[in-house]
Amino acid sequence: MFEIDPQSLVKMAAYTGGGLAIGFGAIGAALGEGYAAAQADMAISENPKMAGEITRNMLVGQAVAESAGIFALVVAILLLFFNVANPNLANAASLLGAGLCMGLGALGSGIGSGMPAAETCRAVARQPRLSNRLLTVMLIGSAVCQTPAILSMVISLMLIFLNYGDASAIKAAALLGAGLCMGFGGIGSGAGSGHPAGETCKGIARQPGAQSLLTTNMLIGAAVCQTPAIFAMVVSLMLMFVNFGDVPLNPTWAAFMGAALSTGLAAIGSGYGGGMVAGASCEGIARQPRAVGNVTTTMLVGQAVAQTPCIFGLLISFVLMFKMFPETAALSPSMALLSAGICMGFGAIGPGLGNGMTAEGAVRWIARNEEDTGLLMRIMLVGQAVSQSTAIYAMVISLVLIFVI
Amino acid sequence: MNEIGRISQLIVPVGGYTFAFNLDVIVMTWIVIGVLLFFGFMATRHRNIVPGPIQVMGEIIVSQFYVLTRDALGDKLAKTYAPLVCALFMFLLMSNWIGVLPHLFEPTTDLNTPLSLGLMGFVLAHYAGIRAKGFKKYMKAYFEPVFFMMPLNIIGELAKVISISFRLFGNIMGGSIIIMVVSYLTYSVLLPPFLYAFFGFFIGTIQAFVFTMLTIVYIAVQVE
Amino acid sequence: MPVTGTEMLITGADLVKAAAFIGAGISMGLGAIGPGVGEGMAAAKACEAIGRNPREAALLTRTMLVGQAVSESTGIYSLVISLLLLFVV
Amino acid sequence: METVKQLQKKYGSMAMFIAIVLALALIMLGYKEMAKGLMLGSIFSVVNFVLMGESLQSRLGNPGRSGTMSFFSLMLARFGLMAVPLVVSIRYDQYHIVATIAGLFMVQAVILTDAAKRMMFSRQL
Repeated sequence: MFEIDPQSLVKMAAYTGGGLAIGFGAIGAALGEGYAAAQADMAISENPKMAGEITRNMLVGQAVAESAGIFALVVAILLLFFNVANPNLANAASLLGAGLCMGLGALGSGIGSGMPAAETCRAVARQPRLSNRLLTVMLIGSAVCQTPAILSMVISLMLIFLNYGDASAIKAAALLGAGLCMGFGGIGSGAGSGHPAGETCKGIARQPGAQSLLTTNMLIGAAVCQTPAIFAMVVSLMLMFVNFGDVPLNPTWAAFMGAALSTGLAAIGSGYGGGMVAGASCEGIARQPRAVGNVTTTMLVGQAVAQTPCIFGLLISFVLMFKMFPETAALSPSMALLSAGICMGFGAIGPGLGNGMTAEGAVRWIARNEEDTGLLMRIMLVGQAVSQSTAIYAMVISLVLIFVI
Repeated sequence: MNEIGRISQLIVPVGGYTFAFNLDVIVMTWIVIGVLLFFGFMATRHRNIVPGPIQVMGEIIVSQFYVLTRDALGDKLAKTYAPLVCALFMFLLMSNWIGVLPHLFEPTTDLNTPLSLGLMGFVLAHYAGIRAKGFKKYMKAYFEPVFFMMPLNIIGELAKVISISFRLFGNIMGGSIIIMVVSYLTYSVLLPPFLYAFFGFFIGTIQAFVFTMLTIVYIAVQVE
Repeated sequence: MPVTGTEMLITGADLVKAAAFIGAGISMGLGAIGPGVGEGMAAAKACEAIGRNPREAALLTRTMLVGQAVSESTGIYSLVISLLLLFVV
Repeated sequence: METVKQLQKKYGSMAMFIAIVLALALIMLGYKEMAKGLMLGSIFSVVNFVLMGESLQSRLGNPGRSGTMSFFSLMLARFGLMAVPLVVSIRYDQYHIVATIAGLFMVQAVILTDAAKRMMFSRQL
């Protein structure tokens, strides 16, 4: 067994966390802004006369989109210069978790908030008249995309600054897990809520009269597609604050990591899928504003079903957190619990995305063919239910790993 | 937070084995059945050409599900299976809604309920398949596309039962856990009513419908 | 207080079991991604087709279900492998 | 490129104006460190906004020039620039760290307030 001086362990964790925070945060900002800039280039080549106006919109969009990156920068700098009073393993884990949480959370929001900026630039090239209105809607959209990054920042600041008063190795696992869970959970919702924002900007250029309908729908859709991020935040808060009492270290650390991975990874698919549905509904309303009632209803049903894999992830997380595991000196029981979390987490990504795609197709065609809403919604539900089955197999394997092994 | 998994059990030892009966679930199931019987009685008590409000509700549900079954199975089989499908939907709907009331909880949060309903659907679908196609043609479906795929086909069929019952269980159980946790975190102020509305009514309705539709689809696949 | 590892007793058989559990989790977890997305795509296209031509809804639904059943088979293979890893190894 | 310049002037001066007003109010109330931190953050926020505009103008409207790499390195340079006030305020106690962070988001806050105002107070948005 090796021993590390706790001071250097904490420093190591803080530096690694800071690097991860700014690294992922910058990648997200770069991807989002790069996409927006490429679209802006295309828009300028379509309509060179509007170059000034497009650059103006792009600049404002970029300024707001970059705030996720700045959050990551702030957390990274805080981590680099943070001094811990009495260093221990739990501090090290919380600092590493804080960095991961902020970096991954900013990754999704950075990608997502590039989409409204990109679509606005294209739309301004087509409809120069609407430039000011598009700018306003784009700003609202990209501000909504920042929510997962803000949630991540709240969790990571809590991880850095709060004193948990308990320096056990179990608390260390719980705090690292809290960071991981919120970080992964923010990716899907952040990137997904770019879809409704982008499609709204595109839709206003197509159908200026439907602006208020579109904006309302965008806000509802984006709020619902951020539910998985909120689920992840709930799990993070539980890992941070619930007093689990006197639990044995050996299988429990793995149970906490598994709980974090289960909800965190599961939120990626459901969050992004929900965003795709919301995007399609905004597109549909722009195409056929009179279908707004049916389109919004179908969107909400589709998003609710697309969140099912994430709810499965949450279920596994809670089982892992609150079931008492007997102490063991062997490796395999803890690996079984960790594996249960990984299995459920990854297993929910695909079905979440697939359900989102299905609902996207249904919503898009309900806007075009409103008479067959009932039929399409039925087919959508069956299709989604069948494509969820692999998530259910993953849940069964997880439950077997937890309860039978 | 310890109330997760708290179930009153009646344990009956029978010749070396012990059988555990979950009393709470049995009581809740009987409440649901009682409510449905009462509803059916009220809907059919005074049948008129000009229907009363309860009769209208009953008529809407029955006719909707008859149409759904007919679309999937055709006229002849629909007459046989539509009553069952309709009853299944109403039972699930009531089961998922009942948790909204205080001191009651959904019988579907216990895996046994959805699993038995799933098994019922499975047996029914295969029975319908054998009856519609004949035993030989039914067995032939297992050897598609090649002979040695049979074990995997059988596992695939069994996996359907798992997926249909765990879907319902996971959704309803997950919903009730989320409500419990959020109530615990916010000291039962403000948020829980909305969550009850969302998970109890909205998700509950969708999942009841999905379960019913999948049962119809499984029957339809076997009958084809 | 120096940070040390906890006492663990790891034998060869234990290590094999641990690896089998992790393998089972990864097999089902990653194996679920492909079929999930694929079936979702199939259903999305079916919705599109029914939106274009609602009269063929019954045929299209049946085709969708068959397509999904086929693309689900890889998920079932993962399930089988996971169960084998859990109970046979 | 007149409009970009105008926009930068509008938001930049508005951000600086608000920062100065807030800083004066904070000094009146006796929170000198907060005022200094807020000013420091806001200055870098505006500088970042101006630089962003410059890099965008060199990136956009010049199709064919492969500016992607330089665009990203400029972005990283801007992030590095924004790290300066944070490091300064952590190192020196005379700048309040929370106020500095708040100041770094001054331009964003002004832009979003402007958008929210337009959305609320005009019928057609």
